[in-house]
Order: sequence, then C-alpha cells, then structure tokens
Amino acid sequence: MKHSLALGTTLFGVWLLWSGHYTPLLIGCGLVSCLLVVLLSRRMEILDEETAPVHLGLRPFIYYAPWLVKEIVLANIDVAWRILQPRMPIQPTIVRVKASQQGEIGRVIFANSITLTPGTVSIDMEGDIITVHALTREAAEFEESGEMDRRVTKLEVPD
Amino acid sequence: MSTVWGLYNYWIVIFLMMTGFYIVIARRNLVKKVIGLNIFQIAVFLLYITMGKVEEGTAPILPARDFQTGAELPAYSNPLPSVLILTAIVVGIATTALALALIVRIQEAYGTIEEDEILARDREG
Amino acid sequence: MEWFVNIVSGLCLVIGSLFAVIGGLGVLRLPDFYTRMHGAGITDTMGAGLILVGLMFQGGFSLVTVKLLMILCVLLTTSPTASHALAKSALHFGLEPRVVEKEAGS
Amino acid sequence: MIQAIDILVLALLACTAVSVVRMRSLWAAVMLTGIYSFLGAGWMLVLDAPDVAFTEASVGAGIATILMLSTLALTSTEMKRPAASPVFPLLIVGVTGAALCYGTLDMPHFGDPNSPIHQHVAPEYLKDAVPTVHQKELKVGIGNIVTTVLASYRGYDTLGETVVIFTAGLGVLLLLQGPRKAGGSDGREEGAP
Amino acid sequence: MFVTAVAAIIVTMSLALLRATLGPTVFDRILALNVFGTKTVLLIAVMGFLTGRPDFLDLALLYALLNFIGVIAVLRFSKYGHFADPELGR
Amino acid sequence: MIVHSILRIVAKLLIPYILLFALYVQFHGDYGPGGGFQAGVIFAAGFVLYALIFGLGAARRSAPPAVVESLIAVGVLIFAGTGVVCMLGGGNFLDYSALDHHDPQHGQHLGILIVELGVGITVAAVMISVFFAFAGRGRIR
Repeated sequence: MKHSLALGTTLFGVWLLWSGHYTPLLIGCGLVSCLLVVLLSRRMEILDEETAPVHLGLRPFIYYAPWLVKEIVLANIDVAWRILQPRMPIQPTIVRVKASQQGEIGRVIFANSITLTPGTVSIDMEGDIITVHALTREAAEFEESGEMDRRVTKLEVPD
Repeated sequence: MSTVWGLYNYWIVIFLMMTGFYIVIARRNLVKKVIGLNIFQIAVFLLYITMGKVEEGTAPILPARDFQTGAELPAYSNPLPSVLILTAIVVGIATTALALALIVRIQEAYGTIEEDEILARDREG
Repeated sequence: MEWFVNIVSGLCLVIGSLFAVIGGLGVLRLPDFYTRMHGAGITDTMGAGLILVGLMFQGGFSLVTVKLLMILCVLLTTSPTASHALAKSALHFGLEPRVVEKEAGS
Repeated sequence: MIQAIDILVLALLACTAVSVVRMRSLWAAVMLTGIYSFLGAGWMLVLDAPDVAFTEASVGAGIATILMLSTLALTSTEMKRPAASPVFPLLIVGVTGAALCYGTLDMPHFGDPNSPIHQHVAPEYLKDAVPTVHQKELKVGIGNIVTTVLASYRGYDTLGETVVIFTAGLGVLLLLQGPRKAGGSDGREEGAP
Repeated sequence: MFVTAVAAIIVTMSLALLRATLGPTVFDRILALNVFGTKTVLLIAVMGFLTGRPDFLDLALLYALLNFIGVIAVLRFSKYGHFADPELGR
Repeated sequence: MIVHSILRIVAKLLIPYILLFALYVQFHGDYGPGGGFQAGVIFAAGFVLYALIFGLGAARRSAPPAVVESLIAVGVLIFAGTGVVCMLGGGNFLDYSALDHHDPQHGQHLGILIVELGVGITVAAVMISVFFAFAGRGRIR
C-alpha cells in the first residue's frame, strides 16, 4: 500500500510536470491515468520497494550525484584524450570488484555508476562480484580502490 | 542551381523508393522483401511530408509562438499530409504484421522462405 | 545576465558536441567490441549531458527545462543498463575481450 | 539552414538504404531498418510534422523491429545468395527511377508556399475551420490542427483506418493462433489460452 | 551554437552508421544502434530549439524510453533466438 | 537465482513511466503532438518490455489474451458508437457538435477525446495481441 501511494504520487507529479495544461478535465484524466497505471503495476507484480525506492529518500541526489558527476567528467576527459591520440594508449584490463551493498537496488546503482563512468564498464554481475572491463590500468585501479563502493553503501545505511 | 536544391528532396525520395523496389524484385528472401517494402513505404511517407512543408512555416499546432522571443511565427505548414500519413503509418505496421504472419505460416508449410525454393516445391506438386 | 546565460549554454553545447564527436570517433576507431563501449559511454554521458544542460540554460525556468531534465535522467538510467546488458550477453555469447596481461608493465 | 540539415539527413537516409540492400544477414538488415526509421522520424520533425514523427518514432522504435525479429526467430536469420543476376532488376529500377525523376521536373520546389497543395482544402482547415471547432481553445491559445482534422473533419477516414487495423490484427490472430500443422508444440507455449 | 551541435550530432550519427555497417560482430551493430538512438534524442531536442518550438520535447522523451526497449529486444533475440522463455528476468 | 537483476530493476522502474507517458500522449492529443494512434503503440511497447524481461507467461497473466482480444473490438465500437450517439442527438454520423447542443465547441472537444480513446484502445490491443501471437509461437524444425 505504501508503495502504491508513493508510486501514485510520483506519477501524478510527473504528469503535472509533463502536462502544462491545468484544466479540470486534464487533471481528472491525469488522476485516472495514474490510478490505472498503479493498478496495472500491481497486476504485473512489479510494485515493491524496487519500483518506488522510498527508503533511499533524497540521499542519492544530495550526497552521491555531485561526486559521481565529478568522477564522470574527469574520466571523460581522460578517455577522450586517449582516443584522440594517434597511437591510442589503452591497456584493456578486467578486474573483479566486490559490491558490499545489502539491497539489490544499491548494487544496481553501483553497477550503473561503474558503467556511467567512461573507461570502466561492468560486464557481468553474479552475486556480489561485479566484473569490470577497464580501458586503462588507472581506471581499473580506481575501481579496485573501492571508493565508489563505499559511497554507494553509505546511501543504503543512514548514519 | 535552384532547381537542384528545390528538387533534391524528391530525387532522394525517389532514390529511396527505388532502393526498396530493388530489394523487392531482386531478393528472393521473403523477410527481406518485407524490409524492402518497409523502405519503400517510409519513402512514400517522406514524399508526402516534403510536399506539406511551407518555407518559413511551423508545425500546425496552435499557438505558433517562438519560444524565446514570443513572436508569432508567420505561417503554418500544411496539416493535411500529416493527417493522411499519420494513419497510414499505423495501418502500415498492422499490414506488415499480417505479412510477417503469412511468412511464418509459409515457413511452417514449406520449411523455407526463399521464393525460388517455394516455387520449386510447388512445381513438384 | 542574458549574455552570460547565452555564453554558458553556448559553451556547454560546443563542448558537448566536441565530446559527442570524440565518442563517435572512439566507437569507430577502438580495436574491439568491449573497448568500443567506452567510446559509446562518452557520447552517452558527457556528450548528451552537456548538450542537454546547454539547452536547459536556454530553456530558463519553464516546463521545457523540466522535460529536458527528465530526458537526461532517463538517458542516464537506460544507457548504462543497455550497455551492461549488451556486454553481458556478448560475454556469455563467448566474445572474448582482448586484454593486456596484468603483470606486464605498460 | 533548415535546408542544409535537410540535405545532410537525407544523404544519411540514402546511405542507410544502400547498406540495407548490401546486407546479407537479415539480422543486420532489420537493425539498419531501425536506424532508417529513426532518421526518417528526425527528418519529419525537421519538416514541421511532429505528429507524424511521433507516430513513426513509436512504431519504428517500439514495435516494427520487435515484430521483424520475432519473425526471424521463427524462420531463419541468414539469406541465401540471390541466384539471378542483378542486371535485369537494376534495369527496371533505373528506368522507373528515371521516369519518376523526369516527372519531378514539373513539381513545385521544396517549401514553395504557392504550390497547388497549399491552395485547396488546407487553407480552409487552417483559417476558417479551426477557430470554429476550437474557438474556446483558441482563446486559451491551444489546438492541434492535425488532431482536429484527423478526428473531426476526416472522421470517416479515421474510422476506416481503425477498422483496417482491427481487420489486420484479426488476420494475424487467425493465422498464428490456429492449430499448428506439423511438428506440434515444443513445449514453449506456456500459459497459452 | 545550435548549428554546431546539430552538425556534431549528424557527424556522430554517420560515424555510428559506419560502425553499424562495418560490424564485424552483432554486438557492434547493437552498440551502434544504441548510440544512434541517443543521438536521435539529442537531434530532436536541439532541433526544437533551433526552430523556436521546443514544445515537441515529448518526442525526445519517447525516443529515450523506447530506444531501450529496442536494444533489449535485440539482445533477447540474440541470446535466446526466441521470445518465449522467461529466463531473462529470473 | 537472479541473473539479470540490473535489467529487471531498471525495467521495473521504467514500465510505469512508459505506460503513464502513453496515457499522457493519449489525452494531450488536442494540445500537442500525439493522439490515439501513437498512444496505443507506446502502451503496447510498455507491455512488450514487460514481456521481454519477465517472460511471456507473466505478461499473459497480467493481460489475459481473451481480455486483450475483446478490447480490439471495444475500441472500434467506441468509435462507431460515438457516431451513432451523434445521430441520436440529431446530427450526422460522427458530427460531434450534436453531442452538446448548448455548446457545439464543447461537443467537438468531447467527441474528439472519446474517438481518440477508441482508436488508442484498438491500436494498443492489436499490437499487444500481435506480439503475443508472434512470441507465443514456437519454432518448427
């Protein structure tokens, strides 16, 4: 029920942001649509804490996103520089990283962050071991250092 | 020169149509033929849309104001080709689905979707 | 103020375009499939991100900006997922990544 | 400048079409068709037809590729080499194309506001008809002329199109949901009706 | 500057198209398709501003959502060769 | 065993928004680009994504084929029925002004909305059942 409510509220907010026309008819249509979508999601059995991750709150946006953006920009510049050089100084490497997150969604955030950072792509995930393909040795070492892992884990457990 | 640029769209569209046409008549594989038909189909859509464009025009959705300056835009493009093609696209995908269903049945009946093999099997009786 | 916003958004657009083209070059030039994914990563993060941010500056405080933000969010969610799924099935398909030995010095 | 974009996108479309012809793997051909449809939708947006672009986008990216792929899954993914020589088809295509190109010489130029298509019917829809239907909306300041024409002025046409889709869907269901002829089920039809 | 962006996007598109044509593996083509989809989203967004009517961003959003489905479908097909098994999600 | 958990979770996150987007397109056909045809296809695409990730069986359980197939006809009936209601109201077939005698504009607006809904239902149902039909057919060797 909590998840239905959370999803429904979010969906209605999104509808209002998309719509831009606030007549009674359209807002009514929006309410009906949100209700229909929530009912369908329940029917599809996709409505749980993974669809509406209320327990994470706003923490990912406040603590994690700025750091991630910084990392992405730095990695981008590095990889772009390597691509532009005629000889392309790359050392493709494969490393295995342990994900210390408890929940599935934390692991998903971690794996997607790895992929989002250019220079590293998560190519497999079995249990809590993520296989990472890195373009350079430095990128591989950065992943092995586990800083990203710690930061994602912090999101799950409030201090 | 103005002739070339004024008619460029039509020529490319004709080129696309002929590409689709070529696939339909030169390839023996039925799925490939459907792909050719699709290319032909989209080329026809593009031909219609090209004709609907008016210079300096904007999409036929009111109000036509420039987002930043707020100025009224001078003209609308023609809505009629849009209307005709909009329905044609969805009908096109429905008929493509029908063609693909027929191909699946042909595969099940003949064991192949190559045109010449199907004809050969038919001749055998 | 107007000119400042214009300059910032112009810069974002130009740098974003640059990164998009570099990523495209990477997709074309890099030696094997797994390394090409990194090139695609550049176009998807920095290229798309900066171009959309540049457009957001142009949009100002309006629903247009909100929509651009949503597009960015959707792109940043789907593109790594698609990449991951792609790499995973390539790996299971048996496509071996070309790697340098870990011990060998660079 | 719109014209420059137009030229570039069309050139890309032509390249894509040529690569579709050259692909022997049906797989790759289907994927390039997807790219072709992407480009087509982008181009329609450039030419002020967002509604059509929307439809093409949803159909091309959402459904067409998937249907083609599921057909390939049921048949075969490789095409056999064309047996006949390509000279005869090329000749036919060349002659037809040349005739069509000759025909375009009489066509109005791209974007010409005085071309015949803009002289009849459409001006009535745009100037006279739209305010009467959407007078209230016009005062608020909104109205999609394409939808108005589609659903109201050409309502019969749209009803017909809907019935065509209905019939096509029925046809697919009749063809594919019937009892299978040979071989029988290989156990994959879990949850079948 | 919008023009620069459009030009860059079209250049990237042609590079991706080249990769899709060259292959060599199926996965390279899918990667090119994915890049192409992202570029289409950007092209549509920038075109909206270029013509002064960014109300049509819905289209870009649609592409961003649907491109994912296309890639997943292609993958699913390449992996299993058919659509009937529920293994992918389990 | 959870193999593709990333894919599953992201799909779970996305599917409600795809469906909502389809409905948004459906109801905003009067104001921006969109309408029944597009909305139907997008809605079906959302279901297709669900079927791709969670399997055809799950998709068939959440959208029973019998219901979907009857919706095909329901959409056409809504469209044609609107026309008949117009005739009962004293107008011509599909002349929506007859839906509201006091305010023909409102009638037109209402008529377009209902008709688009019919189109959307038909298109979505056709696309979903076509996909089910293709995907559910096993291969013959």
